[in-house]
Amino acid sequence: MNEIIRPRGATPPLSAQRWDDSRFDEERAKILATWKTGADVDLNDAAAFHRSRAALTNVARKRGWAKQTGNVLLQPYGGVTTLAGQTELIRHVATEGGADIVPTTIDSQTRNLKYAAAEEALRASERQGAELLNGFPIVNHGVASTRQLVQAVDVPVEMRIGTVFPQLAVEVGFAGGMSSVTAGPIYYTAHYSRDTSLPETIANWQYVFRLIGRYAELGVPIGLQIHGIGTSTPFPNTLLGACCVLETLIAAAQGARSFSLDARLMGNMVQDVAGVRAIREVAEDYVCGRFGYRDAVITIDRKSWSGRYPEDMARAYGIVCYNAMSGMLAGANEFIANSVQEGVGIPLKESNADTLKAIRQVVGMMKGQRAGLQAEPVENEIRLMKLEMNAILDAVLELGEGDPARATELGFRHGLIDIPFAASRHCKNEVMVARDAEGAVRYLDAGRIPVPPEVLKYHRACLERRETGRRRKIDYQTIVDDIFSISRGCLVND
Amino acid sequence: MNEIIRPRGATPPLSAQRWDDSRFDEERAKILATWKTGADVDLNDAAAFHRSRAALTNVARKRGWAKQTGNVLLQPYGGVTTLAGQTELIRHVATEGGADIVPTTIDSQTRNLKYAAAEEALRASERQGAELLNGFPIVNHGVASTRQLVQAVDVPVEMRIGTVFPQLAVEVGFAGGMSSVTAGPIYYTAHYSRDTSLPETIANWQYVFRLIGRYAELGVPIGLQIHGIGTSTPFPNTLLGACCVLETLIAAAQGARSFSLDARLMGNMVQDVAGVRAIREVAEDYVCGRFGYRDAVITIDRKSWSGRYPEDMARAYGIVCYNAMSGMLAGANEFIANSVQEGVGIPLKESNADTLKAIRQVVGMMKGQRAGLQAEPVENEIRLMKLEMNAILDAVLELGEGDPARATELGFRHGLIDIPFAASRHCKNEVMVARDAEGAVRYLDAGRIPVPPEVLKYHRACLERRETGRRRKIDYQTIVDDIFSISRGCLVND
Amino acid sequence: MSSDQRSTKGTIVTGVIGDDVHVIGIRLMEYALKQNGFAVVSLGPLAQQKEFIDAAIESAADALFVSSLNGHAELHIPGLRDACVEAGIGDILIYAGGQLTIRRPDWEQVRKRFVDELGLDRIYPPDVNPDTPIHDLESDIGARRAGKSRKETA
Amino acid sequence: MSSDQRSTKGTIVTGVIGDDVHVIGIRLMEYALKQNGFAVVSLGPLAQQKEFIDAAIESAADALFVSSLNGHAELHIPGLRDACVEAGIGDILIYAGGQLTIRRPDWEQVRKRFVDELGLDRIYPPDVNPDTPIHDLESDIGARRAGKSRKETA
Ligand code: B12
Ligand code: B12
Repeated sequence: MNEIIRPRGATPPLSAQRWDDSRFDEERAKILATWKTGADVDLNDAAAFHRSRAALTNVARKRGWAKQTGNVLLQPYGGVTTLAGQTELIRHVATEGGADIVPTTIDSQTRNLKYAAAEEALRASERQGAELLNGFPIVNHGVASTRQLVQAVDVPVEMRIGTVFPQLAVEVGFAGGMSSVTAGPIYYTAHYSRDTSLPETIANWQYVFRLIGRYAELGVPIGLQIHGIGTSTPFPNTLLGACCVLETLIAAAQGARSFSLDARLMGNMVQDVAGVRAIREVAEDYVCGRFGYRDAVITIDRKSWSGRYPEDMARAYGIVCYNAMSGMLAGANEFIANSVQEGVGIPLKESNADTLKAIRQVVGMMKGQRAGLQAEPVENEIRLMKLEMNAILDAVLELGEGDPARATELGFRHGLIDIPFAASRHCKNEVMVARDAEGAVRYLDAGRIPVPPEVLKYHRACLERRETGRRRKIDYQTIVDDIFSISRGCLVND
Repeated sequence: MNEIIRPRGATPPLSAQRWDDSRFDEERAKILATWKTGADVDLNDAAAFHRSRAALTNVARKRGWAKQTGNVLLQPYGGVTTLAGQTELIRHVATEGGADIVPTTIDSQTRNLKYAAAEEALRASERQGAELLNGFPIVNHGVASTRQLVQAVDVPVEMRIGTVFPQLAVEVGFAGGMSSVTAGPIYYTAHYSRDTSLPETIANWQYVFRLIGRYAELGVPIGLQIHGIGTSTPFPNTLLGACCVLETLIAAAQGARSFSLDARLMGNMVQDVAGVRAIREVAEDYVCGRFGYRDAVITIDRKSWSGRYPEDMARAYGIVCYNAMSGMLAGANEFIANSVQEGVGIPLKESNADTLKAIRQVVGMMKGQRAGLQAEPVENEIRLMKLEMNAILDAVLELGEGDPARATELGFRHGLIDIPFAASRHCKNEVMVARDAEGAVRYLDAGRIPVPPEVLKYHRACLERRETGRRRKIDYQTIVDDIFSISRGCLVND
Repeated sequence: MSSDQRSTKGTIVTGVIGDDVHVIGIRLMEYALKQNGFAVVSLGPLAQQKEFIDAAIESAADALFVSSLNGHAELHIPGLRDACVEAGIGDILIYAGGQLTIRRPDWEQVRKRFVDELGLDRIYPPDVNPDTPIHDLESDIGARRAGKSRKETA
Repeated sequence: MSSDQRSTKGTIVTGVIGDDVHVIGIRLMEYALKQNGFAVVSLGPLAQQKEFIDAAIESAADALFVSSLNGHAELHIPGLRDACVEAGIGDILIYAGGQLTIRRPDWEQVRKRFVDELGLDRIYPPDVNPDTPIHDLESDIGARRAGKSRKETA
């Protein structure tokens, strides 16, 4: 049982097609054998456990309920090493912070399959009463402990794991009663790995999606929070949205049906509001419309700014509340909330709860106030964003002959999908973005991304206005400034 | 030197006309004799002191500079009893919080001319190292101490004093180097006194305005922050704006020229944004246009929600940041910021600084983003608000035959200006307001306020939509709910 | 005490004491008192001790509802009970509410000061729901009237 | 050391150590290093100790720039100095930056751990401006070359 084994089947050619049962079962046997706790995973038993719990302790059901009733959901981030610590954390954010969904972030040793090292750190943490890992080593904790954890609160638990090797952790998480996981192959290839190829990550995540399909067949809906793509620096929500659609299509093909798609705060209000609405419309068009998954439930979560934060908590409240406002104006269904200690380190549970309370206050004050931003600039931005997302999706789907998995791989290979500051060697890194004078994110260099000429022209004009305004070209230093601007207290630092 | 003497001249008939010098000088001698520290007030010496200081240590100049350069100013609230305490407070909010203007709130014994009682509490505070009063007893501190205070920071100091008897405190404040004061007669009659009549309060404040005129003649501009009217419960910004215009006109007639007019956050974003813009346009029209004070400098400050706050600081951050956003979208020139401890008690200086940092973060992120809210609902609200303010102002000015002081008095007497929950016996208390379904403030009963039929009809329709929506009439319980809604976490609590 | 007043649940003098103008809370309290069948004599803001006492004597009131928010309760409430005693209404119920301190010391400490030392009957923190003091008032008045009737018939 | 490399200011191996993917900071650092005339060998994220050492030997590097943000520096940096010694490059400069701890203990404590105990030359807090380590690097390399030349000519 060596931790370095990275289980792989005799990989069939890349395709979005639903895995046949034999492929899944074969793969599954190997996965569950990679660490001792895999032996405790039993699908029927797990489904029975899920079914025994109240309906709204399930993430997928809770998102569906909230969408129908117009409730806005709040979820913080959070994961610590020990079972006691994680139990205390989720209890605190649920009861004190009023979280609607609680997170369990998995540590990065586990994400990289270093189970033995994680075991050592877990035991040391328990001995020292410290939390030595940057998340909850769920594989080492195993199914029984995870069930103890999820039963500690009456809100559902979403597992948060950025990795290209999700299979065993997800098996343990679902068997332990968690009912959603953050996904998927595009984001995690680009940003959470260096060498792993897209076909490999897609296959690893297809395993998870098929597992969700199996749970669905047993009457247990399981949710996905879909990241799409992103860089934690200023980044176009269009590219993010196009990749969300691809990840959703890949997941839907294996049987997943509950999708919360990210729309990330970048800071320009018009663009951020437009982003939520445009991603929603394009996703519904492709997923429920063109690809025919009519029973898919799509919600949009407003993710907070996910780049550098100020260390000062008071200033972080400014970002957190600004994010809440932009999400409310846009009609987001859920907030995934970085805490006001984001810039400091893994937050104390009290900070997590306080962050939720601040957001809840804004949500409460703005409920029903969407009408305020039916403004021309927003509608224009939505139109351009949809044009662009359609262009990207149509181009890569054509390359992939309609198969979203192959479309993804070929899209990256040919640079039609691309990001700056990628961790992965499989990104071309040709694209470069900058903020315009109002802080909206624009392509400085679109590389080979098939951005329609009208959109590109508009972006260029916006950037030129910034250059003219400050009488200085937009150069590398500007890009650096744009990465730090929010943490330094403004959006545009000219 | 008895503290209960309330100095009054042989009051000439009420009028906005500029006082003649003999009236002012006579009155002045009496005022300065009401407490021993009055003897240290010397106008020429004071003007020389002001002139010796850097230009931007003057509130009026700083507001003018900010307006020209597009800078947004931040000012917290704050006043404690002792000189040491107040010095520490303004230093802290200036250096740690980055305040652009620092406040000195005067205690309410002083506001009610109880100088002897204030003296006792001041000495006891010094002895005990405690802060026993709810503000800075400036009359007891006197000119020299006040100069020490203002010299402790390189930002200007605004004196904050809600009272119908401002004269001596303002004399000491200005002689001590403070360069602005919060005003004026309408707000302070309605809300800071019970029996004092409008003619009396107007005369008392005309004294202050004439004193500002004197300083102006000596080359020292002095600012005013104009409150208009308000109740710290949901309240129409139109009535507030109309009264701001009247107070400004009364002050301008005596020689004041620097005016920062309040526009208060009520919670509905469309209406709050419209409020700032409508008040600005109407004020410029009447003050600079119709009444011809072309050299008046008018800026608009976004005052934060000034009703009940939650005790929870995290939630208070939500309110504070929401306020900042609404002000930025509206193009406010300045923020007067309740601290995140508003609901708890007189804030610690650290909370004051933290509050400013949160606002500064939002201000920084939104600078230049106004375009976002050029939305139809906002333009419509602005149109209706201007219609209403014009109607009120024209009606009362007609009653007062063009004299804003008499217009004010007669307006109140006949109920054309009115508020709910007044402290003063001179308000009719016939008007009643409630929130509509989106939280906008609407007249439930306009009493005798000359609200144009079109506006009233619109308000009625909005309220009916709320009644239909929740299938329950708007009654007294609703009004109570609307007072507590924000402190309980939402805008509309149905 | 007139039988007329006996037929209402009681008469309450309300006001905001001293140099304080925070009138909104006591207005809501007055409304709730009336809704619950009490007669209210309202002094409004900036009410002095003497005004409370004069109004109480004139209306044969059962209780004073003293509000204070601006942080100066400590300057204006001491002496109130003694003044009542001196005026011959020493056993009148005195409740206070609003925000009785600057900042927030431990509530037990506040209670000790205002109830044990200054002789008030009951005090309430800012977040109190009007129902709570009204409920207390009903039972306090009930107890006293019962006591008095016993004495009278005895 | 080739005279060629002497003509640049030095060669630096950069990477994010262990199981860490936070690559943005080190990318900016690399950019600044190049701008300032250094040669950079970039390993990117998820770089293991052995990769640092192999690259350093291959490029005859002057320094390792080890980045770590995800809170696992304590799991991946210990042993790095010893491994360098073992590989025969024991005196190579090792700098680390990013976010070296979970939460924020006192900086002096952190310095003690990573510099005094683990043998790194310098460490930096998250808010460091790239100019600071580059300035330090120039003087550290300068001092060593001066030392070495003295030794060589001696
Ligand atoms: C609105 C307000 C004002 C308005 C008041 C308008 C008016 N005429 O009523 C204005 C702007 C005029 C004002 C002025 C000042 N205020 Co002010 N104000 C407030 C604020 C924001 C809300 C108060 C309120 O209306 N609450 C809503 C009502 C409904 O609640 P309530 O009064 O608590 O009443 C409830 C209960 O307590 C109960 N209750 C009340 N009284 C009684 C009495 C009895 C017997 C019983 C049983 C129950 C009861 O009934 C209500 C039902 O729920 C508070 C901060 C906060 N709490 O959020 C500060 C606050 C009370 N003010 C404060 C101060 C210092 C001042 C000023 C001195 C200075 C200043 N900040 O400008 C002046 C004082 C003027 C003066 N001479 O008194 C401080 C008091 C400090 C302290 N106690 O530690 C506070 C806490 C703000 C702060 N954090 O600094 N203020
Ligand atoms: C962006 C980000 C991410 C992105 C990273 C994208 C990428 N591929 O780079 C994503 C989303 C992938 C991510 C993932 C995770 N993250 Co993260 N992330 C951040 C965030 C928000 C900003 C980091 C950043 O980009 N800063 C901007 C750059 C420019 O600054 P910098 O890296 O500090 O670099 C500067 C200097 O430090 C210096 N420098 C950097 N390295 C070196 C080296 C040397 C030798 C020198 C001299 C100088 C130097 O150079 C730069 C110039 O100024 C921080 C929080 C924050 N700080 O605001 C959290 C944070 C670092 N992440 C954290 C964690 C725990 C994680 C996860 C484990 C869990 C999670 N939250 O999802 C995973 C880990 C994945 C993994 N395997 O490592 C924690 C770390 C906890 C701790 N240390 O206490 C933080 C602090 C968030 C938090 N408060 O919990 N994250």
